[in-house]
Amino acid sequence: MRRRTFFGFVKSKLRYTTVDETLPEPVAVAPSERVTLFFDQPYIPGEKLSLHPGDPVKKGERLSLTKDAGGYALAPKSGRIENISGFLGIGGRRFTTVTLAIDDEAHQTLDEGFKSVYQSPSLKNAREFLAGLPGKPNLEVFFNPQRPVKSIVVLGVDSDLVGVTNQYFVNNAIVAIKTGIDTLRQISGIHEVILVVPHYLFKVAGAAGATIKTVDSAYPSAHPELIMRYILSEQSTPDVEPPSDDGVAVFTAEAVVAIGSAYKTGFLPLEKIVCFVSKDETRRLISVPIGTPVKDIAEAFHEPIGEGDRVIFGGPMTGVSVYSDNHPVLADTNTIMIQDRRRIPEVRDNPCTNCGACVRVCPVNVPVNMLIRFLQAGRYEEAVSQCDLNCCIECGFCSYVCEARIPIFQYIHLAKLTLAGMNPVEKNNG
Amino acid sequence: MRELAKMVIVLTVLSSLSGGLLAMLREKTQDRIEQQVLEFVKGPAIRKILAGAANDPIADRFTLADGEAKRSFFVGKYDGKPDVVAFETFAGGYGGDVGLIVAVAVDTDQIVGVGVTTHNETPGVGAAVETDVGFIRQFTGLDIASGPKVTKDGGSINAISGATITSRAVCAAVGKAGDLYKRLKPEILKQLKTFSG
Amino acid sequence: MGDYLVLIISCILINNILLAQYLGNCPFLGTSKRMETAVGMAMAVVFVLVMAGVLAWVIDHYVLKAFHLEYLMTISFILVIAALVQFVEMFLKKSIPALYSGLGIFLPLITTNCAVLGVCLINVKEEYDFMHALVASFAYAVGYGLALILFASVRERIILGRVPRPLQDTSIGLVTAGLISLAFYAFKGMV
Amino acid sequence: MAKTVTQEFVKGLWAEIPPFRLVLGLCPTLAVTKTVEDGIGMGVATGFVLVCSNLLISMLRNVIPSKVRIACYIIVVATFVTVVELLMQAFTYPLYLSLGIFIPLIVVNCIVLGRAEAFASKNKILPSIADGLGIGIGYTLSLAALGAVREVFGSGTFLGNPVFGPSFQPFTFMVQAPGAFVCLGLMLCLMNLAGKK
Amino acid sequence: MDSTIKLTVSHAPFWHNGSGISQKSYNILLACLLAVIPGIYRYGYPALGAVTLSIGSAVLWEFLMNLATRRPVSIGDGNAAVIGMLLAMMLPAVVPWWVVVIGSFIAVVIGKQIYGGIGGNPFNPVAVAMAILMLSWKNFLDFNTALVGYGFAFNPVDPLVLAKSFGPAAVKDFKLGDLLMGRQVGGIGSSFGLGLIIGGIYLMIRGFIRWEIVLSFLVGIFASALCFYLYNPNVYASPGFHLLTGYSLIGAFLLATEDSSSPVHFLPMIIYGCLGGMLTVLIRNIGSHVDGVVFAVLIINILNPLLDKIRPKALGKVAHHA
Repeated sequence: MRRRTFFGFVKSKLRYTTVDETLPEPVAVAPSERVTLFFDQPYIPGEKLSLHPGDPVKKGERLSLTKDAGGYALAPKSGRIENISGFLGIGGRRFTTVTLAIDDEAHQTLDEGFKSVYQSPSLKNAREFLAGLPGKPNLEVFFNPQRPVKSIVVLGVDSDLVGVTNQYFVNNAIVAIKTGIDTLRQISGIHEVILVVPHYLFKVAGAAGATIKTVDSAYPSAHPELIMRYILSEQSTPDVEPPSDDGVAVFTAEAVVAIGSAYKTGFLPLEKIVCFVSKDETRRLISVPIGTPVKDIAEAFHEPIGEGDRVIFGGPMTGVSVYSDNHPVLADTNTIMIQDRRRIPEVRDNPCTNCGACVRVCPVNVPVNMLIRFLQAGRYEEAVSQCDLNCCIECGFCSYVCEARIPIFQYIHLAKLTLAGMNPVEKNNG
Repeated sequence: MRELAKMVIVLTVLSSLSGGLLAMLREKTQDRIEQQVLEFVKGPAIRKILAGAANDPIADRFTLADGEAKRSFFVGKYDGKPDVVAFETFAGGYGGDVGLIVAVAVDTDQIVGVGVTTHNETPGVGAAVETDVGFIRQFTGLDIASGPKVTKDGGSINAISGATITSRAVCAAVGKAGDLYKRLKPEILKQLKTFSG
Repeated sequence: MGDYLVLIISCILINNILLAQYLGNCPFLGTSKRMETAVGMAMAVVFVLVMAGVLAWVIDHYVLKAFHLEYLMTISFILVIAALVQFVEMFLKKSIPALYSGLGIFLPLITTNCAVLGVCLINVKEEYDFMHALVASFAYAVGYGLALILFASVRERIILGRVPRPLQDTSIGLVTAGLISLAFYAFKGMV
Repeated sequence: MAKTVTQEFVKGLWAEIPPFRLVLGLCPTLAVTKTVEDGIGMGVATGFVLVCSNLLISMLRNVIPSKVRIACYIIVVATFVTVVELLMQAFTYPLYLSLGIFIPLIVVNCIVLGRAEAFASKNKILPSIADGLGIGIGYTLSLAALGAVREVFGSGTFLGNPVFGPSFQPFTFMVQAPGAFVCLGLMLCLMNLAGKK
Repeated sequence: MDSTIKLTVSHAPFWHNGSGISQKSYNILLACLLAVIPGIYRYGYPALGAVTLSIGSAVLWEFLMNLATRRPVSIGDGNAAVIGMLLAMMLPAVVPWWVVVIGSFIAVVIGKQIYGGIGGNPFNPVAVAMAILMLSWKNFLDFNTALVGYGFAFNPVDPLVLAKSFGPAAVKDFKLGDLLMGRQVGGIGSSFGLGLIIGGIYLMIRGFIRWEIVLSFLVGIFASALCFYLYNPNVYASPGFHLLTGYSLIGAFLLATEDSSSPVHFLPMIIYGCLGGMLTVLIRNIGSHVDGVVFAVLIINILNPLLDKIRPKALGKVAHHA
């Protein structure tokens, strides 16, 4: 999988992992002593928060940093708040982390908030309780009056390599997906639901009671942006160019299952299905409470994380390498990879040799060979105007095949962030 | 209005001063320039062809009218007899006209030698016409009226490799020289007599 | 007809005014850093050069040669070109503003573009007749524009490269022009 | 801060030496530096025009209306160029031949018009002459240097005298058009290196 | 959230397909050997000397330029060695040593390093070097005079020279099979066609050179030669002859495909290759050079930046409405 010589006559292809390649059933990981929750809000020391160290929390409790904050997290276990601090994410995004010390398994207390409303499912209470479920369902899309939702897309595929979480649900829990889809239909009143699955799951997916679309099993065809483009271009009239993603709500299969299960049972599912890849590249499908630090998972599989190793959240192409072995599993973490420091591929700031490999693999026809020249020269505006920087969907394929080992993806990311910082207004218009 | 007048006046004065200066200079240098042109443009080729001549062919020259044009003829004296005459003809080459001096022995009508005076041929290709001794030597001894041609056109002259057009131009110039010589031969002979003795 | 074809190919490719005859280098290096300016300059040169070539031929034939004033060639040609550029500029500004906005800034540069005067002088030296002078002027101008646009496209890439500091800009531009001129040796002997 | 006449003169020799520091006048630089002799000839001719036109324009700087100044400069420069042309024809004809149309093209040499516009039109007579002389000598030196490099490597001679033994194989590329560009480009690079302190 | 250990943090993607510049270079060198070894076998020690000197001096110039420009030493990527190898392949075996050294200097320094090293050169460095050498020292690079000391079992005259000067009748004796097996005079590594073809196919399959350029270059030669041949078979040689003589094969497989100076999009690659092939035949048949490959490659190199602007529209590009 990792080193493949490509047959030069055809486009380079990377096959997605199928569920059969991993263990069929997820292994449950024992709960940790503490879990960490992420809030999408900068941490400002001294600011008055509604959470305080020492506060007790119950399992499934809805935690928000301030009273009027939109974002919240669900406590995966009951326990006590131990620490609140700030966290700097990729691209300078700032988060607040809340660490909970967990009560042991025998003394778990359950929050009753959701139980009181679950029998009358509605978008309103879904928005209030379910946004922190595994798969991180984005329920806010239903509340944007400018963009009324017309159809729902459920992704039964995993956008990055290695991850099989959503495929697992399609393959093993299609009934639960059907329940989830029905629930979504019920609460949103939208009938049009499209389930996107890989080819080999087409038959299984039929039971979901939704329109089935299949995607190719070669990377990056399951990239959400490409799926959207594929689906939408079939729907929109040809003269509407390009297809806009107005009116589409996208959910992962895992989120749909979680929503269905929540309304069916009254309990919030807070265990995340994650594909864990250890250093020797063995894959395991594991089930783990959201918020569990990666260190604990690694230890559970006797997989020590060593000095200089790389811990990757998300797939190998688009994931994020974290700088702390205490980094927790998040609601949308589908893959965790531990990469041995000796197996980290070399990356250098070489000049582009114009070999064209990137151009041949780019799924959206960006002239990467010229783009990277502009980016390396720091001429971002020209990169946008002449080399279609904004068309890039950030699949990372160009960096994967770059023979000069240029961190192209990083350059693109940096350019986009810089441009966004420079022209925030224009970005909104675009 | 004053400004406009000033502009016009300045420009006019300047132009006329310049014109006057140049006209004067032209007047003074005209003869010298003509001498120089003969000396340096045609001179080297003529001297080379008429290397054994006892006189200075540049100095011993006469001019004949050929229709509208005036043509200079240079006289070479061998053994005290002015029996070789050299003159220039032109033919279109690859980069403009190729100028050719052709020297003819009047008693045999044979070519004594040819030499290139001016050309604008490609350096390294056509320009070899100046240096390619073998090519030039092929004309020596031919009858002036024979109208030589390169082998590609069915003649006997081996072209300079890669420079057929230039070679053709040289042949054409020799051909023209033959015509000219035929036309003016009586007068040439008449003029030559004045150089004898 | 074949005669003209030979002349055109020769003027555009083989005796390219820029790469083989070294004329018009200052604006060549100056306007080739960006494609837009190169295209503008190329169009302006074609525009002016054809007119100047024709005008210079007329003056040479009916004024200078007729009155044996050949020694005033330089001065009269340059004045004609300067006046022509002025006139064209004024005319375009008034009549075709769209074209003016594209070519306007390049027109003053053309007076000192030695390619223009050079072609006029070459035409006289080669003793072309009117049609040949016209065709040659046009072909030379096209050759100039072609070289300029090709050079600009290559140069746009070089600027993005990691050229060592002392070589940057004009220096590497000249070397590249040299190599383009080298490549044009390909057409040698083709007519 | 008025500079002394000496300073005006000296700056043309190094600080503003064309065409390396003032990237102007490239065409003749490329075209006539096949040999040192041609280079020096061109430099001297340009320098002569430069000094004369600087002198005249500086004298007339208060008379010339600003609207037609470029036209006036062109007349002045063109006049001197024609003077040079005639003089060269009369006295150094071989040089005139090898410089070809680049003598009349001094008119459009950006250096000459550039100095007229940038310096002579704003300064007194003496500094203008010094400026013209300095730039002219600087230009001559540059052309001679470039000519020396090209002649020595490209033909194996210096001022026509062989510098290497008979086994030397001339690097002909240097005396051809591409070599001119490459050579000038690399010399510019060396100048940039030398100027970087 | 404090870490107990130091982790490596970098940007996605975290995998790489394992390709690298040096891997590509060494594979190209390997493929070249297929053509060079028969050359060395045929021309003996002088050929071996020229090859080693060319590679060695190219690497040395690269190293010196790295020092002079204060850049990281880049001889490890093998590109300089490839340049040296290709240059040697095109030279006649008995070329004077200083021509080799100057040639590698031109290729590495003028052709590549002054543009910022690998990837920056707008022209194929080897083609630049060969063109300059051919202009300057024609007599040393002329196969007929250079290889006069060898006793060959075949006609020891450059078939292209014969065809150019005396027409196709003069090259009747050259069977295509013989040409393919290298029974013709030529460069050290450019006359053994079979080796070049096998090596080239290997490189194409491994994806180290772009097959589009190679094929279209060969098709360009074939098609234009065929046109000439059909027009007048008594004056112009056959397409097969053009394909297998001179630098045709090395040009198609190894010169035109040089990464930095060739296009990367499909249509431009096809145009680029076809133009190169056509120019080659055009120069051979009506131009003044004996072999047009080097200059044809330079010309298409110039066109490359313009050609490469032809590309498919990027998906999702928002048309800007004023």
